[in-house]
Amino acid sequence: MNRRSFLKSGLAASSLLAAPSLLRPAMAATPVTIHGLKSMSGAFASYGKFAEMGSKLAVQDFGPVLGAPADYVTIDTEGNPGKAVRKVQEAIQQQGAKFFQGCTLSSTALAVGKEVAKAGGVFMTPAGADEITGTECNAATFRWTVPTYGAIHQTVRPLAKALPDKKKWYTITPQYVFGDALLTAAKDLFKELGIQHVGNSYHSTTEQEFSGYLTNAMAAQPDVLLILNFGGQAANCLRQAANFGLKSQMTVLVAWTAGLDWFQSLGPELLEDVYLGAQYWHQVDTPMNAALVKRVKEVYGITPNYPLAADYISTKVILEAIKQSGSTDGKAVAKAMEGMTYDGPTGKETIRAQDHQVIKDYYLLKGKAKAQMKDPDDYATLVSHGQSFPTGDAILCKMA
Amino acid sequence: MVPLPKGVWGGTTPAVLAILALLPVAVPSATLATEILIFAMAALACNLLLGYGGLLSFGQGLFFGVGSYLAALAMIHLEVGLVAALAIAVAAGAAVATAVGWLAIRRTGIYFVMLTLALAQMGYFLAYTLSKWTGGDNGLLDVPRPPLALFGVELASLDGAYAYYAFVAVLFLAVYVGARRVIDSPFGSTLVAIRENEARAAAVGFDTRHFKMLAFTLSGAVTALAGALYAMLINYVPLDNVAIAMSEHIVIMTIIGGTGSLLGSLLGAGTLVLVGEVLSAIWPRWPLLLGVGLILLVMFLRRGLWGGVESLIARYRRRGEAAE
Amino acid sequence: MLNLYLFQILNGLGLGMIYFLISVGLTIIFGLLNFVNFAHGAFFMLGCYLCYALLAATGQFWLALLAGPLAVAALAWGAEKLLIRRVYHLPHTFHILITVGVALILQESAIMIWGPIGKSIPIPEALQGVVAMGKFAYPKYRLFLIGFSAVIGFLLWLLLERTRFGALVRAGSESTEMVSLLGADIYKLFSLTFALGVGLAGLAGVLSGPIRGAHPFLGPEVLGIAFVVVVIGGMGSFGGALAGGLLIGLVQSLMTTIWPEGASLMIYGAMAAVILWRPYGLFGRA
Amino acid sequence: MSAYILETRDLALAYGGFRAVDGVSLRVKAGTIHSVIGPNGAGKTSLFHCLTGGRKPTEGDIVFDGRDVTRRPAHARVGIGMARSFQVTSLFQNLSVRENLRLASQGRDGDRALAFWRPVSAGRAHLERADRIMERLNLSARANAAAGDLSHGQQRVLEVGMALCGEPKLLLLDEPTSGMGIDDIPVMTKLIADLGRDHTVMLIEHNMGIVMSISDTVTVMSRGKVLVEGRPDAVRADERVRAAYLGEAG
Repeated sequence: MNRRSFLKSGLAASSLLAAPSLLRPAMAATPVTIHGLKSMSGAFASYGKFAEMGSKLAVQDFGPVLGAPADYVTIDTEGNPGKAVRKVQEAIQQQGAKFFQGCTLSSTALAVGKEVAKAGGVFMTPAGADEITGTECNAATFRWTVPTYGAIHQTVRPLAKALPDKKKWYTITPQYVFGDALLTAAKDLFKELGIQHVGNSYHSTTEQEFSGYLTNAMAAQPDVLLILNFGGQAANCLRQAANFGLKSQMTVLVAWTAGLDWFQSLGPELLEDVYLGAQYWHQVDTPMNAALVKRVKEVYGITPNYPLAADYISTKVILEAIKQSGSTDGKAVAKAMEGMTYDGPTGKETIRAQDHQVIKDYYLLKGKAKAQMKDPDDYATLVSHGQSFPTGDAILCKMA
Repeated sequence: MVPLPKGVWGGTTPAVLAILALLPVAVPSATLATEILIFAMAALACNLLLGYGGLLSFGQGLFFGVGSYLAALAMIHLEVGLVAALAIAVAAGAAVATAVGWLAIRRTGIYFVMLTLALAQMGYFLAYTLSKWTGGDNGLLDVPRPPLALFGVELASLDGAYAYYAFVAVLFLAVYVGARRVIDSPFGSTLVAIRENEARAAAVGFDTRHFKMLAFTLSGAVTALAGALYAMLINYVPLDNVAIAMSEHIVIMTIIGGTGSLLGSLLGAGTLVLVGEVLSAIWPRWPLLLGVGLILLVMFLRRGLWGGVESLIARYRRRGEAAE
Repeated sequence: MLNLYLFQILNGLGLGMIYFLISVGLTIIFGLLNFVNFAHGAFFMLGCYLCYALLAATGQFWLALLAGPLAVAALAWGAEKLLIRRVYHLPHTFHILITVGVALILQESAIMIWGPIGKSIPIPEALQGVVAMGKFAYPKYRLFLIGFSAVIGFLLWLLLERTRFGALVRAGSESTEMVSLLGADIYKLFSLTFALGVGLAGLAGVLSGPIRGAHPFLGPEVLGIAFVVVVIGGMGSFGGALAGGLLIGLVQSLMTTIWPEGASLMIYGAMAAVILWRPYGLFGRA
Repeated sequence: MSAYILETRDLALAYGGFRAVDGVSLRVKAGTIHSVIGPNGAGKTSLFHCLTGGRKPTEGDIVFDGRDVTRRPAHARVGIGMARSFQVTSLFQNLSVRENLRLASQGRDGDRALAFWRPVSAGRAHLERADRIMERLNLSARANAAAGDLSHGQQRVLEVGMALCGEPKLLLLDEPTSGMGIDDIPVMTKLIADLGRDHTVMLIEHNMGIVMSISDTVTVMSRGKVLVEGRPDAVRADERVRAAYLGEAG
């Protein structure tokens, strides 16, 4: 092999190696590090930004854990489950990471939960899929947000009670696992409350055009339009429902909204008189929530929204459990979290030991007219709140 | 200087050996190094079509996803071992790729590209609706990483990150050497001829459809292998594997590395994965820098990274000769 | 039940006009410059945001409707001069690479300027409300959209088929040397064509703002639909963009009643079938 | 085996109403040089497309070496001994002269070349044939030059070489001298004459001078039909031919 080809191979090898060697993490990990999984870039960047604020603030305010201030590291999931799982594996292998918090997407949360369980760590997520504390539950994974069962029971039931004459309901459902779960829970409740389910429209996960589905809804002439999709799809669905004048013909309920930042992206004109299910609302009068709102205003100058509050409290709970268990052993910390009751943004919150689901309130809000808004974030009034969770053998989680 | 044999083991293969050996040391984690090799394998397969066959296919994500799903389903439902799962994935990938190829090569130019894009998107929505099997948009969980075993005899557990890297590295080397052989084979030389001038290739006796289809079959097989290895790496099959973004990701890697050079595919995959890794830790808006990088590449480095390296060598040698 | 289908057809036509507007710019650039623009969706997204920003600043939708597309066209004109001009002669792979780069820059810049959360864009007062049709109601804004797109379509048809500029541009797509021999500055022609095509994407963005709102990741979505419409209609064919848009709008709208889950599968199935059955789309030429 | 290697029976090729080839029955004797000449638009090229499989004739059939090849696709004709060159040079521009010829001889294998597991060097026969033909065309000096870098004359010679590499029974040459300089034409003419000794050659030309000196049989076509066929000197003297060329004949 003559000089030329050796040169070619030598140079090529070094060119690939030179760039990344600066990657090696410089300082050794302090005893307690919370790894925050946030979608900073990619399609869910809006969520990641506030989630990171919540986690950082929680670590900053918590003070020392096991004798030293806790450390916080952000892992950018880029809204891509594959990348997120690989980065979690890396953190576990390279830094011996044990404590993870975050994940916007259910798919990411489910996969990351498996990895953390394998490493005997602790992972708390705000992701919505039932399976996280249902069929796919595991010893390491905890979940703050109320699953689909609660989201339906704490919105459909109070609304049906408030509007007893509204018997005909039409549903618009995203055709993915999360949407099916919401629809199943809704159908069961319809039977119980004697509501007539006059029709349902399934739509695909990438759909952004709802005029066809809304037309079907108009044909069925329901009293209530129940929208079961989420995020950007729910925004377009509501926006187009308003354009088609459906709001004047029927009551509109969006069972699962992403809360304040979602309201901000829509504006009061669209939200007026629309019933909105929410995991967190900054106007709820609980001691911890008031403190959180003040603190967030102080540090970030904004009102806390769902991603911020969810990741704040989840991070705080993990740190609290580490402190109570006095060790960084994942099993011990998980044990300390099971059954833990604490003051959360929605009031008294308890982590159910059986499936690691946080038992907390879920809210039904109603959009306010622009004129009635007392401040720029006063988008809705609280209609009702309560706790609904599958119990007994309805709990699908069989903890390994 | 020990004269290494010519043929597949000469030329750039020593450089690949060097990279395979040094990669896990240079890059922060073995998992990241494994991901680079997996995507390099996919880029190699894409390069066979694009660099040598002149066929820009947007179906690579579909083959990658098929490999992931089939290997995972085989291990979960049929409880097959590692080798069998990889074989099933490769066969499935080859079959799907042949079907896509059979349809797509009826058109040329931009219509060929759009046809591969349309067929890949159909694959995506199929995977998405068959959620009973594929887990829909939640993805397929609990994908095992069985130990390496032959005829029931367990040779090595691949659970360790470095063990798995070694396994993937060996497979990558096999694929790389295999690709070198394919490029230098009668088939490879004919594929290049078809890219150069399809009418003349037909006139001298080649049924160009058969050659293009075989290129798809081989590319699909290798891409599916990469997909299967990726599923075992992260023990999970995200729906994104079959999304159009994956096809675009693989095509960009191949072009960045330099089409028409196998080592270029390794450079392209390594660079894109590493750049994403390094920048995403620094700045959430890092894709903007990636965009700028792509533009600069098209403007100043048209033969890709490998082209750049080669011209560096040429300049280095010329300066060397001038000095002598 | 019958008027449900009739109404779905009307809704499908409305949707079709929006898809026509979204894709006509893409097909013009491909047809006349043989250039594949993967940043088309990103310029649409930019149009949405400019609509939001201009409305927030001036409250005048009509101003936004004029200034928005012009701003996008100007930006495109600059990008053409600086970047695109150098790659026309290169194979499609480089067209894709450079425009994906531009799309990424536009997307991330939008996030930096307007933040990652989407924005809602109010419908102008004059066009608010609905037109009642039996038990159905159709938004006035969408009726306006159908009319406006038809007018734009007609003006474009006039520009391309009946003016000297149009003739030169169409001739240019046949053979650039010929046109340059005729003394026309072919490069100025290309810049104008590129700016026109991308400006149309901006216009479609401004018009779709009140329906879709503005958010940074609109680009890839819209690009997907635009490619489907353009390929079905026939790459480079003006009439094809119209026919393709209407066909996809109708398929999507009717499918929501017949087989909702299958809508997307059907659309891409139709795309593959048309490519295989009609080599150059419904109206395309070699 | 009949003395005629190629026969066409009432061959016709119509583009809509226009019949470019209008009922041509032609026979090419094995081992001879058979030229087809005629003014532009006489249908020579259309006939050539039918013979090479570039176009499917609308009527009639073509028999080669006792086999009906009317519908046979272009790539399948090399295997049975029909090889062609292009009127407009069409080579593998960026590949070397040697690789061009090696590929041409490998083309004879057809689908057997799909072998992706064997190295190219294993196909020793193709390389030797390429070198031999390169020698015969005295292009060996430019073996490693890219085909695109050759002079126009050399590229035309390489075109013929590509056809030769298919070890054909019948060489179909489409205006081999087109675009050639004055001093190159004798080289090509001598080459074709030399090939005629051990191959059957069918030549499409509109340059009368070349054809007359080396052809055994000449067929003159006009308006898609065979006007005259016979020995070169008989054809040259024929009134109808001069008229067809001068365009007076109705």
